[in-house]
Amino acid sequence: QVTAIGEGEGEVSIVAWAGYIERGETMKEFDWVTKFEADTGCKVSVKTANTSDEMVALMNEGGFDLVTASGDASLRLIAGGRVQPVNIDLIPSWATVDDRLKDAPWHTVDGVHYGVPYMWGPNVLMYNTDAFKDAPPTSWNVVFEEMTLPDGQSNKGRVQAYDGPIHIADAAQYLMFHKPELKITSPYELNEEQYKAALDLLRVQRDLVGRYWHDAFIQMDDFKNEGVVASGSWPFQVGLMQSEKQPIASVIPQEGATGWADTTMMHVDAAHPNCAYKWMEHSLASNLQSDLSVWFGANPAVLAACTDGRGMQTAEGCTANGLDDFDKIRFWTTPVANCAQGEGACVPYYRWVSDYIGVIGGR
Amino acid sequence: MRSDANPNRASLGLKLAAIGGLLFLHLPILLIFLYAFTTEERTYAFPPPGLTTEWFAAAWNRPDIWQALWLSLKVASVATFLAMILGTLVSAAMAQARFFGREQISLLIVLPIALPGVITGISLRSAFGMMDIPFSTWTIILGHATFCIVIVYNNAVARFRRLSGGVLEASADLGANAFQTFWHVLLPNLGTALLAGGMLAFALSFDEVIVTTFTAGQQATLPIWMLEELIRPRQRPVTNVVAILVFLATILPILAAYYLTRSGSETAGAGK
Amino acid sequence: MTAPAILPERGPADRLTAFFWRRPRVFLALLLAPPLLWLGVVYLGSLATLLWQSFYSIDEFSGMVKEDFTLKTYAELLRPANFDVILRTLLMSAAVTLGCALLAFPIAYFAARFARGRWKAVFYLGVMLPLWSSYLVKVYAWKLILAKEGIVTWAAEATHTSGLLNALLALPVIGGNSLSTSYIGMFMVFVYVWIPYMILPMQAALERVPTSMLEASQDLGASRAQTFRTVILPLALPGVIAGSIFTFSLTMGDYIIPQIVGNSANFIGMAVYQLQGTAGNIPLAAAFSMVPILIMLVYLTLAKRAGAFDAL
Amino acid sequence: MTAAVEFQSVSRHFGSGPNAVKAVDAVDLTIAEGSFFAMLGPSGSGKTTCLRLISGFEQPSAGAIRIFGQDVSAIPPNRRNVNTVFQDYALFPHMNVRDNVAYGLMVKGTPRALRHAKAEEMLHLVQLGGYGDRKPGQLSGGQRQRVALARALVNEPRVLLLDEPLGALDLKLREAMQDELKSLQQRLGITFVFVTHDQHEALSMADSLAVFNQGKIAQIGSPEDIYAKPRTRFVADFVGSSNILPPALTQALGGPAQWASLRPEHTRLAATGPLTGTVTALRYLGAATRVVLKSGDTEIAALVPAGDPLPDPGSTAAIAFAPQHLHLMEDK
Amino acid sequence: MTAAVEFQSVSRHFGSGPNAVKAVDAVDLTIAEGSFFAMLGPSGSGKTTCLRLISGFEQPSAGAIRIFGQDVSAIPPNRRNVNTVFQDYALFPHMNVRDNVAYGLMVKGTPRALRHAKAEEMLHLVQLGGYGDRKPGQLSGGQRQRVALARALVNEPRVLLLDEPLGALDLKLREAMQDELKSLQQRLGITFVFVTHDQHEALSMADSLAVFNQGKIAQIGSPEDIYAKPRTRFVADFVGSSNILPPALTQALGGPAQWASLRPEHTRLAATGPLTGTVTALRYLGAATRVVLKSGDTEIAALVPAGDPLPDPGSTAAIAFAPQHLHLMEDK
Ligand SMILES: Nc1ncnc2c1ncn2[C@@H]1O[C@H](COP(=O)(O)OP(=O)(O)OP(=O)(O)O)[C@@H](O)[C@H]1O
Ligand SMILES: Nc1ncnc2c1ncn2[C@@H]1O[C@H](COP(=O)(O)OP(=O)(O)OP(=O)(O)O)[C@@H](O)[C@H]1O
Ligand SMILES: [Mg+2]
Ligand SMILES: [Mg+2]
Repeated sequence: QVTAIGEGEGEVSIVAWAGYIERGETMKEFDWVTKFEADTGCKVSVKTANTSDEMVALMNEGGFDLVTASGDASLRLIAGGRVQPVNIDLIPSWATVDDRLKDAPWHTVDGVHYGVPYMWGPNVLMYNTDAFKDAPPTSWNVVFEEMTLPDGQSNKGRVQAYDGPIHIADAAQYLMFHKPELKITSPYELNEEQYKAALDLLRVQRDLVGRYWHDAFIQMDDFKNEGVVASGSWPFQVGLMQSEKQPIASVIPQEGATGWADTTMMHVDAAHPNCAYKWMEHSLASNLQSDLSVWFGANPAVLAACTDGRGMQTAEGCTANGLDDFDKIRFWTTPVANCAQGEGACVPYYRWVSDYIGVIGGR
Repeated sequence: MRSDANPNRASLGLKLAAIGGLLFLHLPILLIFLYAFTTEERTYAFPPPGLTTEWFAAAWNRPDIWQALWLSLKVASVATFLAMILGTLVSAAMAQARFFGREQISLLIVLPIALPGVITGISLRSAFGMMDIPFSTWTIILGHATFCIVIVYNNAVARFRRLSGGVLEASADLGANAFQTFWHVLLPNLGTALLAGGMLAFALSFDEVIVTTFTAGQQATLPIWMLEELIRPRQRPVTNVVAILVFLATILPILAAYYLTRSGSETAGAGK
Repeated sequence: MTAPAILPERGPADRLTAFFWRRPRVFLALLLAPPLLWLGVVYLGSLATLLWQSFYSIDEFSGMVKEDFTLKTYAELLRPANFDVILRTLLMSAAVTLGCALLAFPIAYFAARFARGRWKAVFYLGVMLPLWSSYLVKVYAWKLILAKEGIVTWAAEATHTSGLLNALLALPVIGGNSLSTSYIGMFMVFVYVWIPYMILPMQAALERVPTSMLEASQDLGASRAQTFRTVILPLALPGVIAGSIFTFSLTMGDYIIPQIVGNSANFIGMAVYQLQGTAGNIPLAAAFSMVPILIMLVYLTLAKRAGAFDAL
Repeated sequence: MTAAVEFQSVSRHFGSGPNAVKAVDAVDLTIAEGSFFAMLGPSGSGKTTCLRLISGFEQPSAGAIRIFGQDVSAIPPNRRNVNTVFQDYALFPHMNVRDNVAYGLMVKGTPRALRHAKAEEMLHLVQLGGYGDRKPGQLSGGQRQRVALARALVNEPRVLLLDEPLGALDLKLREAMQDELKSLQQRLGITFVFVTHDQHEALSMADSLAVFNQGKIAQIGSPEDIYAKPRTRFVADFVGSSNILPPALTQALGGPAQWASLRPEHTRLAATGPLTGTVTALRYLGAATRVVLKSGDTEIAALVPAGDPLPDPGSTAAIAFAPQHLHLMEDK
Repeated sequence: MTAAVEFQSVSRHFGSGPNAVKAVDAVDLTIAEGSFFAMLGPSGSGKTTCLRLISGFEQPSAGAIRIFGQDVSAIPPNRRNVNTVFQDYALFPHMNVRDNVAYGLMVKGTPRALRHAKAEEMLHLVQLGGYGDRKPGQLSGGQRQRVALARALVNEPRVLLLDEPLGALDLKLREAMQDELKSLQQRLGITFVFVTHDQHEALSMADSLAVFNQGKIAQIGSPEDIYAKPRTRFVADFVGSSNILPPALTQALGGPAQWASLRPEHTRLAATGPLTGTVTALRYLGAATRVVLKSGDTEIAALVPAGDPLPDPGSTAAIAFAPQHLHLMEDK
């Protein structure tokens, strides 16, 4: 654990989700890198990852300083010893972090912090307003069950699903609402029976899905060119498509939503620890947090960002992004065998991985 | 005349199939050209809403393109150079004599192109990993040179075969030592085949993406840049502009390779 | 004055020449050493490390590689989902190879037998240019062509053949929502990008069939079709096999096309790429890699026996 | 009796305009049924083109070709009952010898057992019984040549075309095959049309012989006629090695002022005679020695049979000959 | 006078064990300086291998080779002052004719002007003055052959090796080149070692001749010797076309019970004689007609000079000859 921050090493490399670290290249207004580089002399290089698994793989491989890990990756990183404890005393802005996040279990193990929160948000249901006309969807059933959409055509071939095993949790959450007899308590803690039901649901979904999405930009292409009209998605795509004047909107349906809460974590062998600490501090600046939450359509880790007017975000914007729905969102966590249902009662993540590949392969 | 009567005339069906096949090969390329001029920057709507040449200027002003281009040029040049040396040596040996293990060696040479690129890539990467070799320009070159050897080899060995031991023996017979024979007879005769092989190897390395993704680490060669760019577009038509420029730049070497090997039996460019 | 019967030795170059003349094997060894070191050490060495890694396994929770020898990873390879991947890839590779062969034959045949002078150059360039123009950009161009709102749909509407297209897409298994999300579309893109690799060796093999052989066949009473079947085809076979090495292997290992076109079902190349990159499961990736290696080794041995190497 | 092959002022020109090659130029030709017909001529004189016109691989630019009286302008090669033994044999490398020979029967739909039986029979005829299972690559040149022959003959063609079939064989083998071909032709009674540029071959094998020069027939007739009575300087020079005498010399030797030919074997060496010269070269030919005399600009060769005394190089000798051997020719 | 080339029981075996090919098998050979030495033999008899042993491209498996008295086992080809005219000429395709010819001088470091002058001189010698700027591809076969000759001769070699240099030429050109080569050799006085499988060529050109068979020398001597007095059946059969008489027949004809040869040109046709048979074949050869008589299992050929009366096929005739022409041989 670092005890003091020294001179910057001149660079810092970060593994991040698409759209997380912007330097004005996609849109000029959204730039929270250039000034940091000028101020600290730390040149930022970003490696975009598309799934949590990829993030873990990249961190296992090494060569990076920081990662914006979601809850389903962070504990794996900690367990694997890929990330190091963060000395929050060296991060003055820690105090401004949303209290709901400060000790969140996905980055705090035995009271030790393994990172600073970055952003959180729901996995929304994105849909095409032309296809749904006056009847916006209210349930995830549009992506799970075959039906005729308001434009008179079937949803078959016109919906997408996330190309990551964590999508099983979305199915579980859907079942939690529609099949209470399964007694699912958490979509990340499924016993064999519950797990099987979720997979069955996903097999039904397989017939509806033309292609799964794992890249935000390819998903946007598919909405534009492939006639896709509904899919689980991130606020990021919704915002970007709307800014392009596409007929796109999103909702959090009645079943609720899974979501992600991301943490900036530091590699155990980070080559540029000083710059990394400088970035972690910078990442909590309220103007960055504010712009980021506008840009990505999610919620800042620093509450002041919604209100202090230093960035683009407003209190209404935060509310619209679901700032108050924190408790309703079931954040991505890594499924483990030892769960609330008992030792070894739940299906662990590695089975999620192979079974989901099977489902996509039509098995 | 009955169609059977003249065996030197192609039947209409064959002609149509051949020309149709060629068109099939070129349709997507026309599309690439078209979309270099579209005014729509984020999607490829068809037909394009309007045409513009602004993307050429935009491409010119993108430093990341220049970096990627420079890296690609560097990698392709060095890999081609290495492959030419190694390929020539092995073709000289293979043309010269029958020896024990000759068959195995010929198998070994084609292996890098006969095995899928993903295999070459992942095995190189795991070897780098095991030996703690950090990614660098050299790791990319290492991969590229490996599969370029066979391209040079294919060209050179065909020429060696055509060169029949004859002229080399004639040179020695007339009093030349091995070095004089190499310089005055072998090199001039092998030259065009090597050049052709080299150019094809260069073009191959320049467009390689499968192996490169495994051996490049965080470096971006031009194809890797394109991959990033195609998936996460900022200015999509710029990618097409780059593709066109590369395309135009490769026509010349390909034409040259064609004319250099025309008289020979080399299948210029077979093998990737 | 007559010249001496034996000329004097002039300097080290002559001495070295004499040395190698007396020991041709040493010279051969010198020629072979650098390329063999390269291919043998760098390439085979890497393949060996890969093989080695396939006997490791991965810790399911942390994703860290456990460096203990085990056959667990191979057992995993044979799980139904993974087995599907292998089977799917092989079927696709075989289909693509067949498609390439069928489509390439008229082109290669015409170029080899009938194209002369300018047309010969046109055909050569016509095959080479697509081959050397950026693979990625071509694939993306195809995505546009095949997309639901892409050119094929547009053209089908313009020519009132949408019904045909929909019928095609309605086919079970290989059909789909649009060409770009179906096996048919993926097949088309694969055929497109690899077909030059089939045309070139095929054309070379066809060019080597002497005209007199065809005339002999006709002279003996064979019709065009009979000549084609009994003479041209068997003689061009090594070229077809050589080409099929490429199309089969390239399809088997590609991971970019199945990612961009098709219905997200996994292929070997994609699985290797994702296992290695996304999932960090190098042992399984290595085990997966052994499948194409084994298949290609068998394929190459058979091809060599059929004389296809001379046609490469 | 109809002619086996008949050319009526047949031409075959390649290209057009001033660069056109007149490969075959207004040729009239009649090949009698059952004869062994040879075409002799230097390289590029149109022999192969003539054969290809008969087999149908070339179409005449002008004129008509009849095979057994029938005009064949609309008949493709595969429907002419004419078979060819190609110069490079053109055996199918992927088939064994038996299948090669049976090929013509196979494409006609003859059942396997029957065609194999016939092929074996043919192979016996060309003394290759038992070689049926070999691939052509495993045969020597002469054996391949015989397979090509068997392959053509199995179809029972009315006319067999042979394009320099012995060109690639070495001398001994060549002589053996000449005998074999000749006797085969006599036995089968098929019309053979044989192309060669070797005059010995043409003379010794043919019943009838056409000498080609630049797309035209320079002379046509029996070998004896052509050898003994060449009509033109070209024929005299090309067929056998003749002394060609310019008009002045002919006159000096007692003939009219016309070109004439005098065969070396018709001359004797004598102490004196109408033509005296210096001995410049002696060449031993085994059965005889060729002696060259030089007198002014003229060189004259005489043949001295083995055993007769030879003059010394540099000495002076004269040539004598019987007047009937001085053969007068057209100035061409 | 030392011999130009001397082989002392030289062998060259390829491969080893039972499959070894004895390309050259314990050959003893002496080639006199300044002579025109020919090697004659069927394909695969080891002629080329012998030449390559002299030029240094092969090394003997056993035995010693001396060139002008000096053992050359340690001398690589480039230091042997021996030049070769290759069968396929092996001209350098990328150099023009002049540079081809000047190559040997260039690698010796002769200045450009001098070597070009010498090359031009050599080109004149072979009657190719003015062709210096052409590329080999622009020459005809005979011209290439002469360039190859000039290229070898410009180095003033002590021995010139020629491996079937005329094999690829057609008959007329071949005869012309034979004359040219022979006179060139006489003019320059260089030792020529000439490989051929054409007995006419060997007989007419050589001063001395070795007949090869299966890696061994079957006979060595002057052409006259070899033609008139073949030592073995193989030589009699290979050189010229002789009648080979089995011991019984020789005895019947008045000789001892030994194999014998009888040249067709030494026989006459007669009404009666020691050997009578049926005329089975007549072959017109121009200068003479070859008549084959069959008597029991034996076939005997006789040569009837042009002009003499010919028997009818099927009729009976006898052969007469002078007893001294019945040449006895070893049983090989
Ligand atoms: N397809 C063709 N196109 C153009 N010219 C041709 C063609 N075929 C033959 N010729 C020309 O026609 C002439 C006669 O050729 P042909 O092959 O009949 O000669 P040939 O007598 O068979 O000679 P050779 O003894 O060399 O085989 C030559 O000048 C040749 O170049
Ligand atoms: N490098 C070699 N390896 C193995 N065998 C060889 C080699 N060179 C020659 N031979 C064999 O040695 C024998 C003699 O060959 P050589 O070339 O000397 O014959 P040749 O008399 O020149 O015949 P030709 O008239 O056909 O040229 C042949 O059986 C040949 O196959
Ligand atoms: Mg011809
Ligand atoms: Mg030889």
